[in-house]
Amino acid sequence: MPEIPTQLPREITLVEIRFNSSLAILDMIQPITNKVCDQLGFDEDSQYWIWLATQEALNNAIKHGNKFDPNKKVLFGLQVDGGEFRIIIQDEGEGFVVDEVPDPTRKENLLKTSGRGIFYMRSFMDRVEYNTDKGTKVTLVKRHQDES
Amino acid sequence: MPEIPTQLPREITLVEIRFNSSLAILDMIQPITNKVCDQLGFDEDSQYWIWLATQEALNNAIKHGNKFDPNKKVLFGLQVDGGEFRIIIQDEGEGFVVDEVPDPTRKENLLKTSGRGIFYMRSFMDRVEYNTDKGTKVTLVKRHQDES
Amino acid sequence: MKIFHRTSEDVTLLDIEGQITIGDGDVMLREALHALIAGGQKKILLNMARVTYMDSSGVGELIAGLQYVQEHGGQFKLLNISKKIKNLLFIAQILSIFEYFNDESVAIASFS
Amino acid sequence: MKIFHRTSEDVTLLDIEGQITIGDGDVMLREALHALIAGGQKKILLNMARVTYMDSSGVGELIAGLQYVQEHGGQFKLLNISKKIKNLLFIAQILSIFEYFNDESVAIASFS
Ligand SMILES: Nc1ncnc2c1ncn2[C@@H]1O[C@H](COP(=O)(O)OP(=O)(O)O)[C@@H](O)[C@H]1O
Ligand SMILES: Nc1ncnc2c1ncn2[C@@H]1O[C@H](COP(=O)(O)OP(=O)(O)O)[C@@H](O)[C@H]1O
Repeated sequence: MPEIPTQLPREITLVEIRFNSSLAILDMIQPITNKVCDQLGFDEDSQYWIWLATQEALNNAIKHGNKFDPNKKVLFGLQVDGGEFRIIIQDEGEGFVVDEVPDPTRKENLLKTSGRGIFYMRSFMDRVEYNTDKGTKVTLVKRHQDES
Repeated sequence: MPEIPTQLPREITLVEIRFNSSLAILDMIQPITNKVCDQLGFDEDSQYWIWLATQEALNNAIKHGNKFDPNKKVLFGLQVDGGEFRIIIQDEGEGFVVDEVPDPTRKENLLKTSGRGIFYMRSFMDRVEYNTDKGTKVTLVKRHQDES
Repeated sequence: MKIFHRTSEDVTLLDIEGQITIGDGDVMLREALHALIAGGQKKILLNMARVTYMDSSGVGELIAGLQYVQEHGGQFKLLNISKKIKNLLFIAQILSIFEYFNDESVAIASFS
Repeated sequence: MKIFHRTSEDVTLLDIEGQITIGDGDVMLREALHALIAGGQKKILLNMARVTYMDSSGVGELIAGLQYVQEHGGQFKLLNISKKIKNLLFIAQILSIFEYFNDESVAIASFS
């Protein structure tokens, strides 16, 4: 039997889910995310925006990262560490250059019908970190009251 | 960034969840299990009994295995392989000798108020495998129609 | 789980609503039975019409309840157990230790 | 998502119910608008009172819908957008490209 691996740091990871690329999983991840948000004392509005950011990141992982390939996995993790609530979404895609993503609020982009996902993540979270060394790993960070 | 590990064989694992020992997680795992059961064509009754077996195994992992220690994790996995639906529940406890668990249907045990969890798992699943080399790993197996 | 109390003649009816599982309902049921016995109620009918789910802990609580009430000279019977709960008790070979009814008035009349 | 059609004078009202997200509602909304334009309807009012949730794909569909209707010489307006949806459009700096109303009769009267 293999050791339980420490893919995500186990002390601070509340729940870790690995699933096949499918949008259907979003319905299952939402109640888990909301429950943890609840426990951390986020009010309903905050929960709404945190889930919106999370959903955008999950969509990108499934669509742009794994390109809907059902054999590719998405790793989803919820961490609580030093007053920070962190949501981790990692895909097995080819990565991309975040700095090259056009700013959707520039005049020439305002009427584009896509390209606002990362912008919304940044708007609603305190911090958004991208690591594209291997696949794409997004870390959505929100500070919370409960300093546990 | 670490490699995505292959704790459970990735080709056949639909979803893998690692969570802190807490009964609260059951509410979140139930819809996921039911959804997969649905997709595999199990009817409502089968789903009910599969969840009952799953819940008994999760309870044992959290209670007897990890002894409610919130720092210990439970690994939960759903696999589909060769016409078999497999539910894996692994804890970080000290393990136990399955063969020494008393048979609850023996006369002297009939009025005991506990000791029926494993019995129910065996009653409702086609096969129940225990591996206690490291923690306890239960594999609940049910054959399904959909040979995907 | 929720428990609602009713009385009919000298029988106490407990209407159970929700699930009886580990951590949800098991302790509540036990406490309710202990309180009734402490209060001198000896005829107890558990209405399980609205029990949506029960696991092995719930089964254990039913057995514990039966034994506790009997040890204190009371009677403990079940009303409206679903097919699934009946099945749970049956395969564990303990259905026969319970008296169970599908008709409330028949159940109440059965208490001596 | 569900879309219900109504007409009031020469305005077509689309009552949207549910969420407008990637894979749920985005394509449906597009198809509904294309069908209306194909059928010669040029005054379209989207009632979003019962939209529970919308993400960036939904925002994209609103923009696409507006452009599509305008390109075909029609008018596309919004009714009853929630505070949260208004916020989504506002921070993306595109709230101002939409005409939006909180009163149905005022909205309908606004179509020329
Ligand atoms: N996980 C990812 N893997 C690969 N490319 C990505 C990923 N996430 C985002 N991108 C790239 O960044 C672009 C902008 O993403 P986003 O702001 O979410 O808008 P949209 O998804 O509507 O295009 C995407 O079009 C895609 O090219
Ligand atoms: N995951 C586990 N880790 C350690 N011991 C276990 C585990 N699962 C079951 N056991 C042991 O097996 C016994 C029987 O379990 P079970 O049949 O589920 O009934 P119950 O949980 O009511 O005792 C338990 O009391 C416990 O001693």
